[in-house]
Amino acid sequence: MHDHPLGADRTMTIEHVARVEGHGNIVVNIREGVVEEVRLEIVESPRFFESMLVGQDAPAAPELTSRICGICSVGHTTASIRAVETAYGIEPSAQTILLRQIMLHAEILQSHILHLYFLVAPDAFSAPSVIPLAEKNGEVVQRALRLKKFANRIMAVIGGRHIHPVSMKVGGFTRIPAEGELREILKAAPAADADIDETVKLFEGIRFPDFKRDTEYLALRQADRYSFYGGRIESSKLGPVDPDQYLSLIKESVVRHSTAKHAHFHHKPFAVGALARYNLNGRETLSPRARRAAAALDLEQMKDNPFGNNAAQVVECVHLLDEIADSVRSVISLGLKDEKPARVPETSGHGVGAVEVPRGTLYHEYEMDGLGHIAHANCVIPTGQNLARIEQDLREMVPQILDRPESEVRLQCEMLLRAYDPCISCSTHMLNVEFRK
Amino acid sequence: MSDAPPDQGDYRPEIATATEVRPLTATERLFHLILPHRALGHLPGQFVQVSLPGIGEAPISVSSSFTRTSGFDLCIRRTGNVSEALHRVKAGGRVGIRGPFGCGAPLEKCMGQDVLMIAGGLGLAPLRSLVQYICDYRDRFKKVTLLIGARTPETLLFADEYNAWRNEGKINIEATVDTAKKGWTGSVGLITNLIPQIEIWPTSTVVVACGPPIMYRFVMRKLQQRHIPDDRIYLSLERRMKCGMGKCGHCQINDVYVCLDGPVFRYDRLAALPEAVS
Amino acid sequence: MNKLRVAFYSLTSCEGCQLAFLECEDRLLDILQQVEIVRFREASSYEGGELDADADVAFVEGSVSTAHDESAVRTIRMRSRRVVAFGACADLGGVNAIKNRQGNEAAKERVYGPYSSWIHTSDVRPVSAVVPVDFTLHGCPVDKDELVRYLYALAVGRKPADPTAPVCFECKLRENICLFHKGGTCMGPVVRGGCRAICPAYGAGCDGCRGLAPDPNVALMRTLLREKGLNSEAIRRRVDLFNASAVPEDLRRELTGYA
Amino acid sequence: MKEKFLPGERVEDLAEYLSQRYRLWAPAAKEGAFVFAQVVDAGDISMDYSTTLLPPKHAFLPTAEILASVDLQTGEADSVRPDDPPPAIFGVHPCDLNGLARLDQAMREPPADAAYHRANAGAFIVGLACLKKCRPEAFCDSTETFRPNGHFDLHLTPMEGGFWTSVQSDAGRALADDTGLFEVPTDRQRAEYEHVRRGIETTFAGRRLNLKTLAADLPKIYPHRMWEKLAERCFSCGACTAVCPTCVCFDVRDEMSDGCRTANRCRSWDSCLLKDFAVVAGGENFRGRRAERIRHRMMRQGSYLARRFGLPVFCVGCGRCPHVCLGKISPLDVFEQCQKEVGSGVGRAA
Ligand SMILES: Cc1cc2nc3c(=O)[nH]c(=O)nc-3n(C[C@H](O)[C@H](O)[C@H](O)COP(=O)(O)OP(=O)(O)OC[C@H]3O[C@@H](n4cnc5c(N)ncnc54)[C@H](O)[C@@H]3O)c2cc1C
Ligand code: SF4
Ligand code: SF4
Ligand code: SF4
Repeated sequence: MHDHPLGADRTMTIEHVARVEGHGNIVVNIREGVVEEVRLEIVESPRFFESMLVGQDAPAAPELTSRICGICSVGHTTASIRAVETAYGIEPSAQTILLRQIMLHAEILQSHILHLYFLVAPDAFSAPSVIPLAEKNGEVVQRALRLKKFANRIMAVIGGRHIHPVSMKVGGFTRIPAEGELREILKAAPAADADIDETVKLFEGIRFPDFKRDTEYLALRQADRYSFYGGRIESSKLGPVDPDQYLSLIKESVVRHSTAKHAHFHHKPFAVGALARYNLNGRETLSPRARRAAAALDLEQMKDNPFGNNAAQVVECVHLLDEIADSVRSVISLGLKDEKPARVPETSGHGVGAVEVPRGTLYHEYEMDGLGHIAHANCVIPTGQNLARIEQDLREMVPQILDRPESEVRLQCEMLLRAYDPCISCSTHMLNVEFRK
Repeated sequence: MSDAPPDQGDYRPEIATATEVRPLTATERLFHLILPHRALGHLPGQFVQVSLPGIGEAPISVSSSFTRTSGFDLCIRRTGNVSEALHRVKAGGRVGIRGPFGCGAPLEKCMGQDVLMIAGGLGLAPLRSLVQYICDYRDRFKKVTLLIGARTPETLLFADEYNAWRNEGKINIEATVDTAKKGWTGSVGLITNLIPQIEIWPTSTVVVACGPPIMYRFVMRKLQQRHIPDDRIYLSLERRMKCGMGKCGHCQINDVYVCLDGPVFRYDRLAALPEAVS
Repeated sequence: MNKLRVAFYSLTSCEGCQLAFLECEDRLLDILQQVEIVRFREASSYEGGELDADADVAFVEGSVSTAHDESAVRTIRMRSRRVVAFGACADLGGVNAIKNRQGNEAAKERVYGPYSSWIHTSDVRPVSAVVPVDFTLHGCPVDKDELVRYLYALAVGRKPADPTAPVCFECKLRENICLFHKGGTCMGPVVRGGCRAICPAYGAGCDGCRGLAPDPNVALMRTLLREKGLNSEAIRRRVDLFNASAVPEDLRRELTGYA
Repeated sequence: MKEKFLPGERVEDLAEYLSQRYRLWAPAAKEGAFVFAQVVDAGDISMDYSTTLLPPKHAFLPTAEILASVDLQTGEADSVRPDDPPPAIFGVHPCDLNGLARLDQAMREPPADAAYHRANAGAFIVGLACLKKCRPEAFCDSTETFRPNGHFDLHLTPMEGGFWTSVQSDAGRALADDTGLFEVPTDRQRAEYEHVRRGIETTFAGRRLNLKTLAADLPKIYPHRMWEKLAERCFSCGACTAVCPTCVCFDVRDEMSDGCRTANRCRSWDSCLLKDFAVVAGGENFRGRRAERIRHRMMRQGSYLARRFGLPVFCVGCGRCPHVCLGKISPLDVFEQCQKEVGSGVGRAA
């Protein structure tokens, strides 16, 4: 194709970037050898979930918003449940919280594995996709599939399935797994542990592009643990803020070239996701094994490198496996109780649910009218929060590599986009927040 | 609890070889099949379950008489999964066979009688086995008539065999088509129009008809106008079938099973089966 | 034997149905022996454009909600021997069609405010409303086992079986306790199964993601839901979750009780 | 018939013994209801259960099974389940014993279903008497199926201190002798069992049907507007047939598996209530209307199959279908209404 350096006046367009979830294009305009404009165009059809939520019964919101995204549907379900629960002051039981955490952790695990092996690894092995990779490195792909299956199996046992889980409801679960089913998870865990150790080794061998930039990171944080479920919003510069104040931190705006909104923190792009979580929670909150993985991958050195997000995902996988096993043991030791989901009042209310999902912090905010129907809804999706940052990264990175052949420039742009693991179909919803003029 | 009846109806097919495959019309093909270890051992009017691995199974009438060869013929119309896949089978190909099933045409009853056969469209496929049998044992029957109806001359099945049936088999054959272009010298019109024209002795004639449900409705009216008693008329019925041994329930018509008690039924018995021909 | 050339495409959707394919996990490599994946943007790079592959079978996920979707699905139809409506969005319009009941302008205004005019969207339609569809895989998301059976059936050149029994039937086979007996409600009696009654099995009532079963007794369904205290509005919301534009008007009226 | 006494505390030992030699199915609790489940631990068995969700039919005829399978590369046909031990069902109530007998009769009527026969040769059944009606919808009194009618190897009747055990078959006799769990009943126990048995007869005395004529009566109301009325209450969902111990309709499909290397012939339960049950290639549907289908089921249960197998009625009155049917359709009501119309009922004439 284009295998010479980009000329003086050129537009480089990468249409429908592959191996990302949803449809997006990258456009780079160069005038007189200088990068004039970089755009990440989101061409995914808009979905209108915030509108479709209006008029729904509050307890129906999780089932509907799960359909925002198939990859992180447990995440959306959880955030949605939390929004309704906070609106009505419903306190889930310890058992419910543990089961929810297992679901959420398993989803993040499976999403990371999918991303690392299916979307990132082909770049590292110079394969166009996982399918030829399967032919060359069969065992690598088998391992990925085993890990994915382990995570999916957990979600199937507790939630019925991974994509659009069935039993997760406001205030509890409609079915409590049997103890025997949970013990099966523990039985399968050692094999998954071995596979995850191999995964760390695999990624130790991969060199990520060297690119550093200065940016703000945002994530949920709790005092005593690496936080996914619950916590308060923190940034690298700011102290903790309650989730319902998220709009005071994050400003979203409509951008002409994108059906997804861009978000800013104090007028600047910021990043969320695995690397943000790692940077904010700190390595001390990781499980000992995950801490060792972080050291092996030299993650500390990549705190400012967006490609470091991939390494942070590997580290999180290790941590999540350990977390899941711990939580399963806790649920069993509490003794499984046949609890039913709480009744949701049919009155007015307002609540924000915030959870960490694979790609960063997810916010759902609902306002219910006097009949308990949603009158107003807002969902802020991690990829939407990262988009401005990705564009800014491209803007900073492309000039540094402009002397290389175009094919290389293209590849590295795509790789950068993929490093963020953008989930475009879920970010193409629109929100009713302040608009940048 | 183990009172053990002998294994009878199995679901595992025997593998037959298609030694010859011949297109008959645009949608029908004739297959000649041979089983490795045995003759099929069927009677006219019986059917087999034909299958291809992973595709499915379909009930198909045997189109030839056991008096002809050690193998057997199936005439198959392309309509769905199994039949379409069968149409892709070439000579030398292998297909699964279970059967024969059903109790077949009323040979005993026809002996020494006039026989009137009425075939609408694909209905000639099963009746061909009776025609062949009659040709081979011609002296056992008196006057034999075969009425054939089809949509167009091109869709007439086995047209190249009519002359042999007429001459050697001394069978009186009348064929009619719904519509025809120039060049067709036979009758045009519904098969029911042929019935008033033929010579019938109601009390010494046995009628065997095979065709679509709509044909039966009109044919029956004409036969009754010619005073043929109901217990001398036989119809062959088609139903969905899954097992062929009266278990799966799909072919049940009121309290009978087409696969066991049919597919050929005496008309007076059908009168007690309101679901049979409505 | 030539491998079956299979393409996966997505229109307006959550991409969960495509993901369901990746979640076939240990069967994935077996499947790849039978089929060649010629388009699957979510998981692979390829030479050429998004829509210019000739495929034996195109699995089209998502509903048609923009002019771009519409032209894409026409191109896909021209380039593919068989088209499968892949999942509830493609089959019924799915959750996306809730917007149809709200009106496009209202929906745009709610979400994009003063910037509405930048955004293009039309009434959400199932794939079959735009191009002929050969087969349908139901469900939101599709059932993995059913997907594998579909692929194998297509690989050996036969129509995949498309069961129509209502959810209740499979629900009994799984020995679930009926939601109505537990004090809840369920659309299972009038909804097409094939999902192995996964929602009732996990304690939740069916919401109809596979569309109506043939010849549904909607009058009786309404009576049962009414007995459990659902008013017309509540029934309407229930029906609209996946079937806002999929249930014929007369049945919809009978089911919800709206005049 | 031989008679034995099984001390109550040895029930689990009996189950344990069976589970080592058979694929044992027994009643177990599930979410506040009961199911026949494959036993992992004899301690999970509920001897004091009401009707199960599904009858034990699936122990003999699985909801989905592979009947035959061919390896397409080697051309070799697999005989499926070659080494599985035969099934045993433990603690079967009389309605279900009668149901199993009817299932057996239907599947073994020549030509016998070879797959069914292969899978169930040498099966073992332990019955368990009901001392009172399990639920209001049950009508085993009307169908006279509250008695076990001989289709078992051992039959347990609960009484003081344990179970009166009727030994029916050679296999039952051998087992009773082998295990050493059973005792020779004392005269006192015999007298008490007689008392229990008579009690059962009195408890289940109230019949609402005239079984002598039912099978002949039903066809008389074949054309009747009651079927249309009934259809208004029917979803055509097939739940009734799924839970019925005597419904045997099934579907057979051929499917590929593991990368199209293996072709399987699969059987799964089907239902004559389902819309497409009688569709043939070309699209004609021979029971296309709901009223025709619900009538067909009632006729099968009350008349067709009864006459075919020389029984007064094919339904065993377990009450499962009226329980699961959301339209509250009960064969008992239908049969009773029929006999009222025909004027042959045990109640008043029409
Ligand atoms: C006794 C008997 C004899 C026959 N003899 C012949 C013969 O000699 N020649 C001949 O060409 N045909 C014959 N037929 C008809 C033939 O069996 C059907 O055309 C056949 O089933 C076609 O099978 P298929 O797989 O090709 O069609 P498909 O349409 O793919 O049917 C496959 C199966 O699905 C069933 N089915 C059909 N429509 C539907 C639907 N809408 N929903 C669900 N299931 C459906 C069919 O009954 C069949 O069991 C005979 C039928 C019977 C009963
Ligand atoms: S049908 Fe459901 S799972 Fe499939 S793409 Fe649409 S929303 Fe996602
Ligand atoms: S009778 Fe009842 S259970 Fe049976 S199909 Fe009709 S509604 Fe379903
Ligand atoms: S028809 Fe109903 S009551 Fe009779 S045996 Fe079957 S399920 Fe039980």
